[in-house]
Amino acid sequence: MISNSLVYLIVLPLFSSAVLLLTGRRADRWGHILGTLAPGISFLIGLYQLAQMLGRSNEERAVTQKLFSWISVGSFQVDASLMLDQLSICFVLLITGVGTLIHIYSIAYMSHDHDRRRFFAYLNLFIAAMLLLVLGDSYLNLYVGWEGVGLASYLLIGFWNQKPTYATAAKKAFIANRVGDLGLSLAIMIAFASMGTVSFAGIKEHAGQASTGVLTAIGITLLIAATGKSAQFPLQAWLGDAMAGPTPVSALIHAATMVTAGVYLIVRSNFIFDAAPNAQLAVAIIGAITLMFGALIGTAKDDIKKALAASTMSQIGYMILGAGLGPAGYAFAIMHLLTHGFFKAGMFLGAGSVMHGMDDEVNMRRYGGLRKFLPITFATFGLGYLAIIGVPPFAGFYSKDKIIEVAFNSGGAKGVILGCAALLGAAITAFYMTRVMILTFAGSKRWDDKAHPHESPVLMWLPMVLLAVGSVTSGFLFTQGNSLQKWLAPVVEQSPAAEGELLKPAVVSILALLLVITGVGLAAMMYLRKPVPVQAPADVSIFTRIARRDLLQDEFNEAIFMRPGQKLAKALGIADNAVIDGAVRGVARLTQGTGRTLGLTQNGFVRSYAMWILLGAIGLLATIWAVTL
Amino acid sequence: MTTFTTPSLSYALLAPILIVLGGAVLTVIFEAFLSKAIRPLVQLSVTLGTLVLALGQLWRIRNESSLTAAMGSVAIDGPAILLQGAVLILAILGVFLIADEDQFTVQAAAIPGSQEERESIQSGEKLTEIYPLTLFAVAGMMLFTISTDLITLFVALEMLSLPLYLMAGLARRRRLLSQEAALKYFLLGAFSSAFFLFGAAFLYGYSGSVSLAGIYDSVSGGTGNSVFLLVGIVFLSVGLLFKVGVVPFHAWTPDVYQGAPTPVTAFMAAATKVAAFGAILRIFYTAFANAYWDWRPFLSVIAIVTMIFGSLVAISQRDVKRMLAYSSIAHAGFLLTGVIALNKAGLEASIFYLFAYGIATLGAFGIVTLVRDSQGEVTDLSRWAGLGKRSPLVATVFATLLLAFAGIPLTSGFIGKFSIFSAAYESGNKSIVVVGVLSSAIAAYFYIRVIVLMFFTDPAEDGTSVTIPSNMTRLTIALSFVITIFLGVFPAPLLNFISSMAIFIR
Amino acid sequence: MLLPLLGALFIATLSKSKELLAKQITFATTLLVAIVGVAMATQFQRDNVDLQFVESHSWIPTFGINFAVGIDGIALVLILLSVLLAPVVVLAGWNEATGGRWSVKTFYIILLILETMMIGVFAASDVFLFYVFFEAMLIPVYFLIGGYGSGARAAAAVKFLLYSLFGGLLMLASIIALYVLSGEQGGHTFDLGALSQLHLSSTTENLLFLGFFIAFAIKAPLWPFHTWLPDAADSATPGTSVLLLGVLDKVGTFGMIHYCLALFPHASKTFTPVIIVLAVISVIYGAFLAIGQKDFKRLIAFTSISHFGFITLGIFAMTSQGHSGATLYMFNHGFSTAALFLIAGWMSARRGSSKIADFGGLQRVTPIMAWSFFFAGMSSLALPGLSSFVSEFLVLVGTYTRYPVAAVIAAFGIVLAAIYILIPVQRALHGPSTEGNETLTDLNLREKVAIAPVLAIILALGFYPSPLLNVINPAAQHVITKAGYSDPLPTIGSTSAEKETINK
Amino acid sequence: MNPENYLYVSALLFSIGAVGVVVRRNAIVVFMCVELMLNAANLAFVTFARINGNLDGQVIAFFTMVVAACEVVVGLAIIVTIYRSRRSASVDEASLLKR
Repeated sequence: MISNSLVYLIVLPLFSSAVLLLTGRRADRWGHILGTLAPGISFLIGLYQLAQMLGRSNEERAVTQKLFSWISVGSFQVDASLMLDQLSICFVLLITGVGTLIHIYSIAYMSHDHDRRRFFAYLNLFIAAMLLLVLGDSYLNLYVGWEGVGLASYLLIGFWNQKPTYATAAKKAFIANRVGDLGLSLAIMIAFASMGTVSFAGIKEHAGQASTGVLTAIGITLLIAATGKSAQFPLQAWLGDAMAGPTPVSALIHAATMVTAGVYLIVRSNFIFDAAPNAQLAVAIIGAITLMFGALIGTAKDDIKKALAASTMSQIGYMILGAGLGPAGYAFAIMHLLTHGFFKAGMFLGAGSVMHGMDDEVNMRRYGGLRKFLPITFATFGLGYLAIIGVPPFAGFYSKDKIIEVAFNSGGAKGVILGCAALLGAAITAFYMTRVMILTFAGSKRWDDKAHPHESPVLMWLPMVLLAVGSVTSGFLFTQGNSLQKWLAPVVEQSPAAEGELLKPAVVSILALLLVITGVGLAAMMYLRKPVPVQAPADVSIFTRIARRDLLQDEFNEAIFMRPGQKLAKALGIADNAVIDGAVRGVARLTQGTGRTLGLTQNGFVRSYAMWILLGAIGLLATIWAVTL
Repeated sequence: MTTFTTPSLSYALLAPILIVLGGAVLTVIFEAFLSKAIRPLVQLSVTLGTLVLALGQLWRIRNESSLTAAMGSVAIDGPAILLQGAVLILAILGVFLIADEDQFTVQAAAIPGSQEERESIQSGEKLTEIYPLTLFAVAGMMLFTISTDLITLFVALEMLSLPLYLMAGLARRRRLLSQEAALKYFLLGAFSSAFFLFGAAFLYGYSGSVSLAGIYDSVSGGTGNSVFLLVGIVFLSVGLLFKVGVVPFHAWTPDVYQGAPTPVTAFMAAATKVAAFGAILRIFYTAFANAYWDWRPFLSVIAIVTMIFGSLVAISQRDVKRMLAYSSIAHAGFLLTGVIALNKAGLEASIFYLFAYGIATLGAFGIVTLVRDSQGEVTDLSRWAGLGKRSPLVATVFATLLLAFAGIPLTSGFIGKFSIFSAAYESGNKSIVVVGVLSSAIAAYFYIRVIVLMFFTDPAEDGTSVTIPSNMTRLTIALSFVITIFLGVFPAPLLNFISSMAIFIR
Repeated sequence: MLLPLLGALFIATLSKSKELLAKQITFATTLLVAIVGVAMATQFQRDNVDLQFVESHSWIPTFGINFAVGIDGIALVLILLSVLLAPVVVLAGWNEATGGRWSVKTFYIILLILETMMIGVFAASDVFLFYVFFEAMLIPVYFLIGGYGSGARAAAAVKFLLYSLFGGLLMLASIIALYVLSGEQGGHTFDLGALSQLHLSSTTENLLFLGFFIAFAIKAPLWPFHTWLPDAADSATPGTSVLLLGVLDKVGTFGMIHYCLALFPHASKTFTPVIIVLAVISVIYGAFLAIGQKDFKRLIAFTSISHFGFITLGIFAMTSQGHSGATLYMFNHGFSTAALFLIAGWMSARRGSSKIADFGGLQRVTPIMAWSFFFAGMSSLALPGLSSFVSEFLVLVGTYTRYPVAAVIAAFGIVLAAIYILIPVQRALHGPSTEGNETLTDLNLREKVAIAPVLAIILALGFYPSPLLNVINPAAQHVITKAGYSDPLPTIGSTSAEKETINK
Repeated sequence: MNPENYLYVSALLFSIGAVGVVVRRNAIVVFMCVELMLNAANLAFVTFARINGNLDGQVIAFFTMVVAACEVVVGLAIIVTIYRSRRSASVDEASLLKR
């Protein structure tokens, strides 16, 4: 099916962002309105497309639009063309929908910032790039969006870059992403070299013939890309610092959408991973590691946003895990992605609203007992909380349990290990989220009296409410009669019913619930019974300390890459001057020296000149003799 | 008892030389009888007139060619015409420079700084002996390029050398240096011409004939004692190579170039090279052509050594005239590659190169005469700093000429280098070409150094200034500049003319 | 093509005092040239692989030298680059001539002469003519650097000149050899086409190839012949640097395509592995040094070394993607570097220093300038959607299909690029506006007008490079076929692993 | 008597002259050594004339003498001026021009 309205999805926000950037201060008065309208309209278009899709039979729901031939050299042909199928429509709606809400939220949240227009410009740019990412019909088009969102996130993290630390955080994020991008570009190269095309359709078609080696290589490189963008182990380090950006950014980019691009990439590339089991396994393992990693960090963070960031990391770990489980898991990975989109965004907005009320205090130890002051925030945040820890019937319950279940059923020791990891993760999640809840809303007030906590304006709480609704209902909707699974079926081949179930769904749910309850209980014991100290206690176990320091991820990177890199750069700089340029200068000096020495023969004595002539003559005689005889 | 036949001379063909000699005699007479007041002007105009006249005559006979112009002791052929023409043109331009009396002592005989010298300066005397000397030298040079037997060669050699010895000693300022230059030039010159003569003797002994043709025959015939031939070639070469100043016979060049009055330096640097190389080309291309197996090796060695030595030593020079002297040594090396090539291309290239180089040299030294302070010329490079600021025009011209020496495209130097190297390469002497290329890279360094000095260094406030050139000097410089550029951009006419002429006749 | 020269002559007739007029005339001339150039480009038949706009006048018949010009797609692109950059440079560097050693007028005369030669060097189809332009071009640049630069300008100028002269002379030796050989094989000639037909023994061919290649490698500049570039770029005026890095250095890479490959296909084959290695080294090495730099101009210079590594890589990968990519890269790099350098120039002109450390928080003080710089930087690190991405990616893909390892290593340049661009961006543009920067003024109208088209082109070509690619492709394809190569086929199927190893 | 011997003599004379030029300081003496070399050449010419049985050699000898005479004129002139201004005829003292 051909459609010609897809492009507007992207063009609208892109256009508005361009307008906002170019018109400059003149647009300050109406910038945010335009900036909010653009994704809004895109959302409507998205809905229209969805309606169209529903109207069509399952097979021809995908629509494409060829804009123009982008790069065409020899056999390397890439069109700038878009493709909207069942998978991308989910993302389109998530991005534009949640995006719009967050735009609305930002109008109020950023009202005091005199750069609000620029903020909206960036947000729009992000929306456009993200839409391109999910709509591109080839890896190269995806790559454009891929780096585009990277740029937008860089700009937004560094939005308050007058703070050096924030600027650094932005740089860190961009570079970490660049490493991922390297993976993606390598994947594209391999794909082109081996299959002569870079479009999804083309590669899907050829994947069958390609050797496992090639496919594994592509798979691994794609995984690298995913880890970069989705803050998965080992490229997770940037996400924590990324919280330097304004809270709406954290909600939209670093919770709901951009960081989930990795999941999209893997699910989108299902045809590669299904044919390359090793790569797939690697994906699952990375997912498992990260979900534990994030969860552990989450338990020790006092900064509310960092805690949420850690949980994001962990939740995406779940998604990657799901995606790594192959056909059985794709649908649930996406499902969890969507539900997570709702509740995590909601919680971030909640956190934002709390900070708004507590004049930008982020340390949870300085909160406490806020539920009376911010009732709505409390309510919405609470719902999100219930969703994330997976209490039925909230969204998280459906999506997460499904992943755990699939993990267990993926067969063999692998299944058991992954499943246990997922279960354990669920428990820890419950623990640290409860901790957040308690520290923030329960207990007695620990803030000094300068702060006057107050509920946020309607523009802020309305989006929160809507998202809360989403986080309550979405899971139920998606699983109702496996609707989402069926919906996605044409994109990701469904596997025949998972062979020999290890655990029945019910069992999994019960196990999970038990663990969750333990987690909650533990947290309640630790933080409800005795009052929480405002200063983080120093006399804590080594594990806590390490966890506070993000499990030493930064120390690791700095020791292994950053400092040696700097040293190398410095060393090379010196070497360049000393060795290479030195050699050149040396030659020059040598020449001069020789010249001067030879010049000494010119001693001014006519007799020595005569001597030269005489010797010359004799020399000539010698040579001529040597030659002739 | 042989019957005596009167020698038959074809005066038309010899006319150019005869005119010059006549002019020379005339100037000598004027020197004796004219009053101080009018002498300089008359002498100058007579000299120029003579040269121009000779040039005109040369043009009229340009298509003639004969071996019997003077009983077989001179050959009038294409190269002869070209080389004589070159000598004459360079001489004319040179005379323009020489006309600047301020350069010359008024009483060569007076002791430097003595009473009588001062008197003669006050009495406003002008030195005019320079003109006859110049004319004799020119005549000698012209004869040198066309003579085809050993006697004439030797006579011509002395005829061009002796006046130059004297001219080198006529500087007005720094007379001690000037006289020293004269002494060195004379002693070494005489020394080398003794070698030349000795070599000539052995060649005569080898072939039993004094004519180059005769030597050629016996070389190709293979008759005669080859030892005599080798000794002859070597010693003759010593005498010739001394004149063009290649290592190891170069030692006089820097000293004499520096000590002699700059106009004389210009004249001899340009014209002598043409004459000497003219003779070398003629001798090696005609007489020794078939013995090239013997002489090519040592000429190649000399060429290589010379190119490298000249370029290297020039780097460390602090005096502009010495610097140019060493550069001329390097160029002599480049020119030798043309001789070694021993093919028509080589001959054409050499002639073109000689002409282009001579013109540029005249211009360069002409500019040197302009840079002065109260004590006269300033040749110390360090005091040339910032010339580009003080008088951009002069500096630009000088820079252009230096770039021509360095062989940068769009200057005559580049065409010359290219043609001479390609000729050498064609003759299979690849190594020489490589060395030549490398040494011109080195050479580029010190030319550029001077340019940097003139343009990018700030002037030291020491009263160094550029005098307003006399019209004639200006003319010389302007012409050499124009010709240098023109030959760089449109060399075709000259090249065609040369290639249509450049065939030696035996 | 002669237009600039006329302009130069005309200005020469002006009096020193009329500086403004001189500028205006120069600008008008360059603009006119640009228009003519674009007009010509539209006349260009893209699918015709032969040289076009051919003209030939006998110049030095004695040596069979003709004043012969004619361009193919590649040359056309580079000529476009030169003529488009020229007016930008004039406009951008409106005042950089003042304070030079000589009059403003002289500056513009030299500039126009230089432009003439730039066009000539790309257009020449006669090796001798090419060489003449190649060498003669050095002189104006030399005076531009030494006369109007800053810092140790004289030293830098000399270094530049000697480096290039040395290379040039090696090339001269090769050219002489070619000329002689052509004489031995029926008629002296310098016609590129005729020379490429010569039969050379492999040794000769290798030596001659080296003669040419080293000259070009110095110009390009390729590691380890690069050390002149940072100094030159450091002390030249921004405008000069733009021409130097943006156009002149392209002569090197252009020469590799146009002469090395065309004249010595076999030698090129022989040396390809070495060159690939050098190119990869340049990519990584340049990037690392750029990271280490403390000075804007030097930093940009080193980034260019890295970029030229990519270009060379693309050329010698001998795939159509690599080649088209490389040529496109030359064009794009011209513009992105131009933008970087001009803005860096404006920044240091305002601040009176080009030390990165001296800047800070410019994004707050001078948003437009900061943004332009950021934009240019993004294109320099090849952000998708900006022009250099297309070319860089083409180069990498093209390389990968034949030399996977090289491509993979070079790909790390992508990451390093992010680092070396973001470091100065953070230090200079972000953070609080530091001492001495609060009062800097933002771009004025002239500067905006100068930089806008450049940024526009960068953006436009990022999304729609086809206009250029369509011109380049046939030519590139032609070169490769002549060099006896063809694109490696996609290695579908189980044998792909072996095939890749073969390609290595 | 074998004419070759004359050649040996002339070679000997030439060598003596050449060495003399190199070792003697007094300009006059140096100059005399040069004359010696010229005459050595003359001897060689004459000898060869004898060997080859034609007169050219002899003729050259005369030419040489004339030329030598001219040389003397010029040479002495130069040497005398040097002597007058330096009060010495040592060639080693005239060494201002160097490097």
